Amino acid sequence: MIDHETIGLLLKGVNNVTWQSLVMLGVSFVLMYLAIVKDYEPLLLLPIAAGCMLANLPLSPLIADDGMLKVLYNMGITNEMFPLLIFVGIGALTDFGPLLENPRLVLLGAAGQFGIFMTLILALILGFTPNEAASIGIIGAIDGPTSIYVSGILAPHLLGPITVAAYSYMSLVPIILPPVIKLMTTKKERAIRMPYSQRKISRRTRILFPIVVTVMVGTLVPFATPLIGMLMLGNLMKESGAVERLTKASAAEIANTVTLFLGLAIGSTMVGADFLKQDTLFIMVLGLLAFALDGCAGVLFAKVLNWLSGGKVNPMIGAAGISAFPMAARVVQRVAQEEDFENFLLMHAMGANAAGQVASVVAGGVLLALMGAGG
Amino acid sequence: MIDHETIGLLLKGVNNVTWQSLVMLGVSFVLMYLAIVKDYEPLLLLPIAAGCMLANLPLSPLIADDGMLKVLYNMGITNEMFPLLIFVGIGALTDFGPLLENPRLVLLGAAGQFGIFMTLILALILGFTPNEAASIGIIGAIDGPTSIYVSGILAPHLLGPITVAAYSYMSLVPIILPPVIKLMTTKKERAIRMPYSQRKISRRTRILFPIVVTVMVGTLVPFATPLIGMLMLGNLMKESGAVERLTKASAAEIANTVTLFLGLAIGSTMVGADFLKQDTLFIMVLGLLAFALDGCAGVLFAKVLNWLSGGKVNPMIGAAGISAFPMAARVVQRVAQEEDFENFLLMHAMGANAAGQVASVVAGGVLLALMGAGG
Amino acid sequence: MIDHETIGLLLKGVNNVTWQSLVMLGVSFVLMYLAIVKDYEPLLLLPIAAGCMLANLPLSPLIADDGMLKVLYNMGITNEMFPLLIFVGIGALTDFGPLLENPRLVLLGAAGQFGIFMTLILALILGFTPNEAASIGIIGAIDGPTSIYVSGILAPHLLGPITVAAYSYMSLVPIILPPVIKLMTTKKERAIRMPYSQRKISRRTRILFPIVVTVMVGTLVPFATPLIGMLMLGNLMKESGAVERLTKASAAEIANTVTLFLGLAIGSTMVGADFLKQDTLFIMVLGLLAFALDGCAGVLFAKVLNWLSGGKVNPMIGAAGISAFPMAARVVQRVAQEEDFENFLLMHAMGANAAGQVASVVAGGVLLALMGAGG
Amino acid sequence: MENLGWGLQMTVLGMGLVFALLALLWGLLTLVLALDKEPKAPQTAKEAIVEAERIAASADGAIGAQVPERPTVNGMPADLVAAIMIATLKHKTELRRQAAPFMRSYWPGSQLFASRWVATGRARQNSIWQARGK
Amino acid sequence: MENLGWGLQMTVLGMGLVFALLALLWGLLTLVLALDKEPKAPQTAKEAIVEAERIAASADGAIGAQVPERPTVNGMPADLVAAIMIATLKHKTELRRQAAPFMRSYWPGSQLFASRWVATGRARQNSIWQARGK
Amino acid sequence: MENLGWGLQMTVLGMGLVFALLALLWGLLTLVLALDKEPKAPQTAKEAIVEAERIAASADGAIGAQVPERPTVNGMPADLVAAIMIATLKHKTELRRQAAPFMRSYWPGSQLFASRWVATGRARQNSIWQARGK
Ligand code: NA
Ligand code: NA
Ligand code: NA
Repeated sequence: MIDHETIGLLLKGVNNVTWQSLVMLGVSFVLMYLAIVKDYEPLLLLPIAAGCMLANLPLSPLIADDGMLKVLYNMGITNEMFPLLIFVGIGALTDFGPLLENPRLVLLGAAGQFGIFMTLILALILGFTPNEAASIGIIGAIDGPTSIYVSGILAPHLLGPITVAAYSYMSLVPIILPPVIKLMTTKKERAIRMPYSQRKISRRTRILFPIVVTVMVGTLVPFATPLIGMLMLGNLMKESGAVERLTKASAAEIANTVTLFLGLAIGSTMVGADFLKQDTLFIMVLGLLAFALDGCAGVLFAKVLNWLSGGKVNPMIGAAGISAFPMAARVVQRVAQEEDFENFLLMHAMGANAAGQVASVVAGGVLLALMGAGG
Repeated sequence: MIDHETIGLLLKGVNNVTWQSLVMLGVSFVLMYLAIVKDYEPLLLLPIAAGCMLANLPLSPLIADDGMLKVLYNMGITNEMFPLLIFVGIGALTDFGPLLENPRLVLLGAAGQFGIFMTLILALILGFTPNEAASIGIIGAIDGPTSIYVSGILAPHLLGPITVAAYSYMSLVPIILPPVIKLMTTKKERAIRMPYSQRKISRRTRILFPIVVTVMVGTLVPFATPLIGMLMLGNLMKESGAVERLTKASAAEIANTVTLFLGLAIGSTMVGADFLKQDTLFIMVLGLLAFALDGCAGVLFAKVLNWLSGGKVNPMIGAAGISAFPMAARVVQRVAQEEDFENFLLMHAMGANAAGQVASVVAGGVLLALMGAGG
Repeated sequence: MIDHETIGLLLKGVNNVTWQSLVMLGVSFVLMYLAIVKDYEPLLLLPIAAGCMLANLPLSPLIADDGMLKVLYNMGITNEMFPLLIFVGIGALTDFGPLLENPRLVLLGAAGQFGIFMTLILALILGFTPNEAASIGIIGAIDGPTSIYVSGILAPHLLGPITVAAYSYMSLVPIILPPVIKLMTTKKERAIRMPYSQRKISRRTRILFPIVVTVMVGTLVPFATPLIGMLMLGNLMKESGAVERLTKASAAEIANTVTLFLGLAIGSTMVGADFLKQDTLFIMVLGLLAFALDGCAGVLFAKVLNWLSGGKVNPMIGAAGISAFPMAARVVQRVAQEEDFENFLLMHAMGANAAGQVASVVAGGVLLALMGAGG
Repeated sequence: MENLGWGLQMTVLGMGLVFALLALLWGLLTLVLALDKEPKAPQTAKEAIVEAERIAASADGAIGAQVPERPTVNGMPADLVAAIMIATLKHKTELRRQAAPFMRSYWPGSQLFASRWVATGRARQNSIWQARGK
Repeated sequence: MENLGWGLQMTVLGMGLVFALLALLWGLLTLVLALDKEPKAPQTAKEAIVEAERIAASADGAIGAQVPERPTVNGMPADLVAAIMIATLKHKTELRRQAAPFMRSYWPGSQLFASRWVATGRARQNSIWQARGK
Repeated sequence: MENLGWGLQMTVLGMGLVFALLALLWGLLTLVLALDKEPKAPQTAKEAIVEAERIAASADGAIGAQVPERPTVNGMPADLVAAIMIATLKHKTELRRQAAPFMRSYWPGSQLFASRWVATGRARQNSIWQARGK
């Protein structure tokens, strides 16, 4: 017989609506708005928003054990497989030629990671634990998979806000970077033109590059092996030209499937109580700061190079060292042209940008090493 | 040394052939015939048939623990991930415009679920347990993923026959529905023409629809959250137009892969002893009945609407409320035109049909709630 | 505070470099060279090489528990799912028409498996355990998935070298086979022309073929069920023409993804200590031998058929019985044409070749049965 | 037979809930649509059917959307079929022209977009075995 | 060396079984084929080789089907290659024309259908690095 | 506030390591490049920007590579945009011509190759809802 208890079950859903869950639904709507209307990396933010919405519906079976979102989380977040697979696809579409044509630009990538550590300190001051502080700092890598990978190891409970911050700010590059650049450079500096010297990069070099980078970084910073290894695996497949089918699969089918699953899984971690803390706000603010600091440091270091090279380096390309490939480089090019239509820095900026990509991963590994994660 | 025992091993296969396994092989051949020659949803029935064949070969290692078919079963059936992923793909290809142009049609979808409960009662009378009865009734949702999801929770041991019934009958829509329609309607009613009024549906509305449905249904019937959530996730991705890559992936790569795995896994549950019961026959018969009852209820309810609207609603479109989108709508259109070439009901039928799609999911959730599944 | 210990952590990587790991890195580079420059089945060897490199970097987190490569290994190697999925894709692209046009060629496939057992004996003499010997012998199946499947069950610790051997030698068919053929045949024999009689194979027959083969082999050699079942599943989907989407998915998306994962996972098993043994060398040599012996046995048996048929069979097509479809057949055709431009054996060779494909699987199952694996 | 009683309760309660929920949905949709205040433009039969066919055709690509068995085509007056076909095709090429990126995103000739009527026919006359089968 | 004896038994038993099984398969196939009672139509060399090449070419798309190393092409009398190529291509375009949906289902230019000889060549002359490599 | 001290150490040590590692990488790359001894050919502005745009465009296909918001296009002098576009397109069709197999391997019109500027625009004007949306 259907008793009152059963009837009770029917209202269970409504009875379990909490103000937190309502707020979180609101958050998910905001994310959807940013993704769909504002075009903030919809590929990531829309699945994250959906996952957040579905996880915050009352008694959502999707986050119960064996619930689909939980399953996805265990499939690829716990073991970090999803961000790594996405990295394979990124490597398969990244051409490191501009960096190889001008290897000294590598150092600009290093400078572009400064924000990571500044932010870490600020986070400590705000009272975050060292592990949390490091995870927040990694937003300064301005690189999605690296942020997910590192915070997934050091502070999984912050995975949601950190991923959201990382990808939102990446999509804000065109808005955040120009003012930073202008603040840090004089009109005269921005007008500096750089010579274009194309050097043919042999196929051998292009194939050796991912191998050399993997072995060197992997040996010196074992914690960076998964990140650098997968990024370079994709690049090796691409440059080898011998496994077109796999290269395509990693950049298309695999990347798309994993992105959808990754987004849903991360969104499902953003559940009321945990998420609605002052901390989340701090993370957002600190992330933004990390970003700006990256840019400043990059530009400043480029100024040093410019001084050393006797005025041959346009300091703006330093701002491309923050990674966010190839957006950052494009933005630098645009700023340059706003003042001098005939100033073409794109190729140089791309070099610094590719360096930033590598440097971000290295920085991630160094951070993990210093935290003695799993050490 | 190779002893008699080893020799014995060689005959082990033949020795383990049972009459049940032979009958089941026969069953798998019938399913292959239906899939390949009769074209009964081959995408599902062919993999199911193959899984059934492979599982019923003597000592099949494929269904031993760690056997591939077992692995697939645990990968996506136990946790219900496969049917849910298929739903994402369906949502990504379903245009709810016809329903939005004419929202009152929503009620026709409700009527189309009547068969679920009638069948449940009949199953009880035939001596099935409440859980089994509910699982059999859900065939009346005439919606594959919903049937798999619900019976997978309430009566996994009936998954095989129920899935087969659900998909076979879906492919019989063009054969079963017309007589039902004609039985329930007068020539005069079938001749009723409905006005075409197209109203532009704004993008905003199209994007709000999946969100509103998810939140409302998910809050009131938490058990329906996974089904409605995934169906609407696909639709949200489609209508947002912001994540074309993911929309395509869900409708193509992911859907294809999952369908193959799902079919094989479900087929592998159809093993001799369990399957060869009178119950299986009952299930087939009851499923067919559920189907017919859905149609009748839909038409009857449409008659009510017609009466209320003063003869402006053609009762036939009620038959499209059973879901099986967009087949049912097409069939209604055809029946209409057999009597009046110039009677175009397709758009209205599609509206009722889309409503049926949503209603089926809601009904599934309500059923789970009433059964207090996991409650 | 950062203490000396932390500093120590930073050097941990370098300190853990061993001569074995260095040698293994060398091995991975050699494999990359073979894959990229020499074009030895890059689809498999490149991922294997990458997996090997990444697994042998000091303290590689990728092979720690929950490390990505470990995860991939458990996802599809432990349970043998990956090789089986690849087989579905192979079946989906294999046209058994040439065999059906000339069914007696089936026996040539049997002869082509002789090397498996000869090698097994040699391996025993060299002191390998029966299980290892059988796994080494299976290289003689000259069929990747079969080798992976069988050795994965009998001697997982040899998976790396055996897979590498299997695929490398498959890519050496055009180099190894011609001399073998010439050694075993007289100019006169090689000049034998065979009549072309095309017989239309009805769709029914094409669809019955995979079913008949699966049921027969599966019943008599249960251990072969997974291999033959998946190969024939792919072929059934192809010939049915009813599930184009799934056929394509198995041959493209699924095959590509699985190949990448499979290669990485297998490569990750090639870790220093285990791999650097005399045994590995033996395996390479024995594999090559198995290959040659297959060819010889095939040709010899074809001579018998030729004698029985009164000179109507060109002994060379026997060499195509080793499987490695369709390469072996192409090579036979080339050898034939080097001596007589107008001698077209390709169709016949393809028949023998397809037979070899089936025979390899059967032999694999027989081997497992005789080893009483899981029996 | 207390099970039966339970079953009846299920039916009443279940159908009641389903209707209630969908009625509520109806209300919400009306609300959402109110925001649009789009005028209801009248539409010709052809327009409506072509539009509807386009929607149905794309839904045919979903897993489990069934192929209408052949008779359906002949079951309909040829001239009408023709009429619709032409309209549909005109409409499609139109779409295809401006919407290349989207259209091509499926296997060309796949049934993910093309009307099942067209596509099924094509599939039949093209599948390999046909070319050589009996 | 009792292992050796065991090995010999394995060989005898193993090869025996393999032959027995395939002989049985031969029988079954003959049976199945008997149902067809298709006439054996004679066929010209060109037809046979083109048909065979078509089958081989599509199988080249399988994982593990190896690329014939370049020499093979030159290793063969050019005129013959040419002859076959032309025939093959004629045959292919023919197929392609009527079978668009199927053919295009692979990456255009992919080696899933095109003969490896053609495709490998193409791949080489097109791969990006070539365009800029040394 | 001993955490702070730790943080400072982290910064010094961390940035130090990052710089050290990348400096080392710089050295290694210079070594590898030495093997090439390719001459540094001078290049015109247009060549450089077109080449760079090609690289950037293909990287746009990566997950997480962001769409530059519309203004950027207008933010740049139209004539320059035009100039670059033309050059880029010329360059692309050129590539596309010889490199069909590779290029087509993405959804035609997908943003995996086409410049985001082009593609985004296209996407907007083509997406279905646009055709009927308000
Ligand atoms: Na960075
Ligand atoms: Na329904
Ligand atoms: Na073989």
